[in-house]
Amino acid sequence: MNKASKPNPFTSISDIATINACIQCGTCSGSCPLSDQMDHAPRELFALIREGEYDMALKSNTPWFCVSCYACMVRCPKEIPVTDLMYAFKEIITRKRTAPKNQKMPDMYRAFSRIIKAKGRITESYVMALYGVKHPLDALKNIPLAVKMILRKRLEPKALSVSDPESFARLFELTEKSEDKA
Amino acid sequence: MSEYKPKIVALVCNWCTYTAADLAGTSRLSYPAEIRMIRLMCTGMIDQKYILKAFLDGADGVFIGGCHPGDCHYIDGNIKAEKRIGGTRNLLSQFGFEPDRLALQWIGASEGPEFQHNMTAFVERITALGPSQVADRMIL
Amino acid sequence: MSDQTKPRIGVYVCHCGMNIAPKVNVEDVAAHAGTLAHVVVARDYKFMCSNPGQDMIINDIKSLGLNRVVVASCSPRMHEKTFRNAVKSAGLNPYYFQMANVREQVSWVTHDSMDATEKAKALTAAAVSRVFFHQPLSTREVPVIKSMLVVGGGIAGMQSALTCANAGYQVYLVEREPSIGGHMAKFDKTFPTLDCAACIMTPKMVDVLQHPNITLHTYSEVEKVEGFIGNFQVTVKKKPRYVDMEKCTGCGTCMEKCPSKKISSEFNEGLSFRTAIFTPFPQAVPNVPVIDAVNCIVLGKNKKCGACAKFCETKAIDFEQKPEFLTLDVGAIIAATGFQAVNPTHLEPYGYGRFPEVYTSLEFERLNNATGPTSGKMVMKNGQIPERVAIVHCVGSRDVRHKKYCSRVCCMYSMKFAHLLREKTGAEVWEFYIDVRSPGKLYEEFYNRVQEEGVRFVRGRVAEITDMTDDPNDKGRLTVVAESTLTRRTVRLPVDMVILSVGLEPAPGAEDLGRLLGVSRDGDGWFTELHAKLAPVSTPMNGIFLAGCCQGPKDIPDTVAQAMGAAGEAIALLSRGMVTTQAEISHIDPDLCIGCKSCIGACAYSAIGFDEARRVAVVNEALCKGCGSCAATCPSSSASVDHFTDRQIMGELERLV
Amino acid sequence: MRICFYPGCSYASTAGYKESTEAVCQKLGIELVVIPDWNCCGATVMFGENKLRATALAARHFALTQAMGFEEIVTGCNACYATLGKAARLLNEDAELFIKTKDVLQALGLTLDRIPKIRHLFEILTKAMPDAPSERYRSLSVGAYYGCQLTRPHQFLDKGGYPEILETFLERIGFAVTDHSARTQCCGASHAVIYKDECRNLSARIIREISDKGAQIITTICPLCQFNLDQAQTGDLTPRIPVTYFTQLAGLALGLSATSLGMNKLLVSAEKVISRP
Repeated sequence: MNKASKPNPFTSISDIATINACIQCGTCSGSCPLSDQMDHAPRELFALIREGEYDMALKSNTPWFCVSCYACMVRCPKEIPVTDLMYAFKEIITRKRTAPKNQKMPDMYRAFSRIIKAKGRITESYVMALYGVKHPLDALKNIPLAVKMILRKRLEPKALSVSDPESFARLFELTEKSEDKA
Repeated sequence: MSEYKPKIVALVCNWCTYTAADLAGTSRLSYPAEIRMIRLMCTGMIDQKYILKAFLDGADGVFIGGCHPGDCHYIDGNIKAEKRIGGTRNLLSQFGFEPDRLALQWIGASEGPEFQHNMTAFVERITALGPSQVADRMIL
Repeated sequence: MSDQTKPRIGVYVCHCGMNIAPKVNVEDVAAHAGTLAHVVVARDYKFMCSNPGQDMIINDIKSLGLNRVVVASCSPRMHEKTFRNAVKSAGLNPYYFQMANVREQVSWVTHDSMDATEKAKALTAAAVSRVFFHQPLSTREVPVIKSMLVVGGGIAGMQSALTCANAGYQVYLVEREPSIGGHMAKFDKTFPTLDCAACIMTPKMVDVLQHPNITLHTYSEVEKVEGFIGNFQVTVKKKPRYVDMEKCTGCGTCMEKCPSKKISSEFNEGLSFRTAIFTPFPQAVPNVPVIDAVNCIVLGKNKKCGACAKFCETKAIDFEQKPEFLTLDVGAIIAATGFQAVNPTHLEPYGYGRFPEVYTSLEFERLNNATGPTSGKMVMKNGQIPERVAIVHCVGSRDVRHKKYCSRVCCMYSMKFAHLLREKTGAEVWEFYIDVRSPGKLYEEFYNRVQEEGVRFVRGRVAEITDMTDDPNDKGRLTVVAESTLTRRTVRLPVDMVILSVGLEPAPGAEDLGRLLGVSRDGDGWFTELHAKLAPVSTPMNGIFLAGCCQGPKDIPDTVAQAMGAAGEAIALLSRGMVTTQAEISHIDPDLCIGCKSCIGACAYSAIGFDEARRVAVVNEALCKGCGSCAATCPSSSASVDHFTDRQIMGELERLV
Repeated sequence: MRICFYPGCSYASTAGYKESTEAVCQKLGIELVVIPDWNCCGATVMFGENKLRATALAARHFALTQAMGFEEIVTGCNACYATLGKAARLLNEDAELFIKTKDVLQALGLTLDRIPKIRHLFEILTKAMPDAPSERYRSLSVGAYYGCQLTRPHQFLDKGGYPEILETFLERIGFAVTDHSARTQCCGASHAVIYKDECRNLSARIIREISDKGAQIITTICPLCQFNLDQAQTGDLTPRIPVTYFTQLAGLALGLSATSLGMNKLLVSAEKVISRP
């Protein structure tokens, strides 16, 4: 390998080569509802990877602010599947555990994922409760809303579950990547 | 293996691959002497019988080189050649011969190094395949 | 020399100084050649291409009665012509010659001397085997018709026509619209010098009309093209104008009297109305109106009217006119069919068609033009002057979903708009661009000038244009949303007017014309030139040339230059007076042809016809390029290319392995 | 007509999406055959965690559907629609992923051989609803809100940015529609829950736009969209405008009562607006 360049942690992404076509036009960030929250615009993330700044890319909060609205993806003049790439980045960042510490979305994702693993189905109030353990302030902010919901009989008192929750633990195990176990 | 020297015929078009071969020459890019080239005006004029004739005359491999799609001097002769040569490859494998003995590559007029690379790689490939059985076993 | 004469072959192996000789044992190669059947003499010599080398061949032909010659030396691309001429000067048909390339393919690329010598022997033997089957071939000279056709009457076509006409040749200029002038006639100013388009254009239009060597056919279209280089027969359809061009004085009374007044004006990009009898614009050439048969009360609705006819003093109106067909004999054809602007309706995020204050660049050209719908006032639909205008670059261009290419002119005309807006209205102008492309004489200077005039440049492609506003004070305005990539922030800019700098695409009908002319188009629909660098105005169809945007997006200076270039090529052809036909062309043996027509489908040049009487395919020698697609396709082996016959190629093959 | 229905996790706790869907379908003679023992589709989360896992979670339903003998899955949630659709597309395109997924499901005792078509409930109702069953709401101006994932990334149902299918539908079944530009603007989706402040303006902008253009009521097509737009109407940030499900409006048009359509569960009450005309 060339001494000058570090190994690219994103090579396993099937569409990663599409970022080479990026012309840095900004259509993705201009179309993004939350790009102002991102430390790097999506196009900047592509540029960082192209320039070999992998650590910066791995630590970026950009993928975590992706709302999956797909506006960038349908407008990109080079047909780069921006949203799909954001999913792929999150997968790699999660495996490498490089998500920024102050980023809330990874915790939300974790709570969400743990509940699916345990129950097969999601109960919003339980996700919030689990997430709230780490982010009590966010949980508190939602209390007035929760009250309104309870009044309208919209909060599930009991967690939803599939009949055979164990099979979901099994599904998670079967889909575990070898790198994850290490 | 070291003594086995395959016999290879290259059928190339005048405008791109032959020009690339000339460029490889002027650039002194050497490649195995097993390559014997025939200049045609276009890969589109390559009749299947030329390829079969080459094999029957004892060639171990036939290389066909033309212009990149879109660059054909005769609009789309290369595309027609691609279809025809695909058919010939099928024919070879139907008769139980290695279709890889027949290769088609696009090598543009400015691609001297690519020409050298392709020739070297093709000779290596055919050397690995060993002597062709086509001339002995094919009865048309 | 007849085919039956016993072949007597001479072989000459060249040392090429030190280029072939030390690596290849040339004496050995010559000696080996001497043992081959039918070889009468085999020699080696220091420089075969030198005069003594050529004389050696010529003398041997004469003294030894050689009738075939093989030279083993360099690439035929280098010296085939030299040796063919030598053979010819000795009285032999030049096609009784074959070269073996033992320099580029042997001495220069082979490590081992033994290997090189063996390969050189094989190549020489193959050439000997091939030349045995050679046949005498000849070329023909055909006279060229000294007139030409130009298709398209925009600035490119007009310039080509004028240049050829000035050289003294008869030119037919065919334009599909009622007037010549094309897109340039719609412009007010032209970048970067801001000349008034009409001022530089109108005199040229009049020159075209009045030139004694130019015959103008407006409101006409090419229907059929037959023949070949130097000898084309073109059928042109003159659409009925319903106005007698001889009688009309261009007074305009008919247009005043026409009661159908609410027809969207094509020339003004739908921003104003015209009548059913109309000239597209006041300076139209010829200044003779046409009746739009769809909207005319008499022709379209079959009702009583005839106001135009009633008031025409010269009785020029003729509702009975029918299409006319003309046949033109020309030696050369120049295609100059131009472009059309991309319709941005399908570029959904830009809201064109939904928001009235979103304009295309061509619409804005008309808004800005003194003869346009607002008499040159840059006002919004409500009549007010905009306070802030956004210009959106790359609309439809550089986008793989639409046009993947850069349309080349948009950056510059966008900056022209910015300048004119600043000058005429004082409005704040924002240019949203990806990259500013100003590669032309005085173009970068124009960019700098516009910057100095206070135009704001934001580097970012516009993501969307919406009428959603954050500030209630901006209600009714549009918001341009884009990332300012240089400051890394999302701009939501309220504006009064948006101009979409739309890209260029081939003119409608280019596909049909391409088919008629046999000129291919690239993936984007532009006509393909013969060579991107060295033959940019020629096409693979000999005698057919390209001018202007039909070959790809171009600005006016490049268009005019290319139009003159195309004219130059056409003039060269016409003044040469004769064309030489190619010797290596295809033939179909009528005795073997089974009439399957496979070759007709395979021929990219439509050079093969079918003789219905004999049920056989026939090659049109003037159109054939000798590519051999027919020969390779023919199931009955009746098609073959001269100098590349089966026997010749197989002969070469046999000795190669 | 029987349809294979995938409710999704939010379905039951929504402001009446369940009630209205069931009531309307019953009225129209559509039998909702709920996939027994359905699970979470993985939503926008799982594809960011593990592609195979995300695909397997979604594909579990494909296997269940196959066992039920259906060729299509119908869902009313845009996120489920997009996620199931994405998994279906990936499985159709990527043979290796298909085999791996099949193996995972096999280990769970499920068989996957074919990929069903993923349909939105909206597609079913557009076909099934009669023309203007009632003229009562002819003057009720509805602002239709599509959200993101119905028409993006694949524009199977309509254009990605300015779709018109909902408007066409609403006009046909007897409502007035308001033309506006917020149709597919993003509301912040799940980010709105934990990034409340950062996302507030997204929903507010949508509500203001629809209200400014003259709508009296908003209708949505996705549980999360409805939730975000409904709950964002606090303080003085936005006008108050009820946010309903398209199934609730369809139910009203069919003459069903607001309560039977679960409209009592809306945070911003629609009572006044729907009783006025």
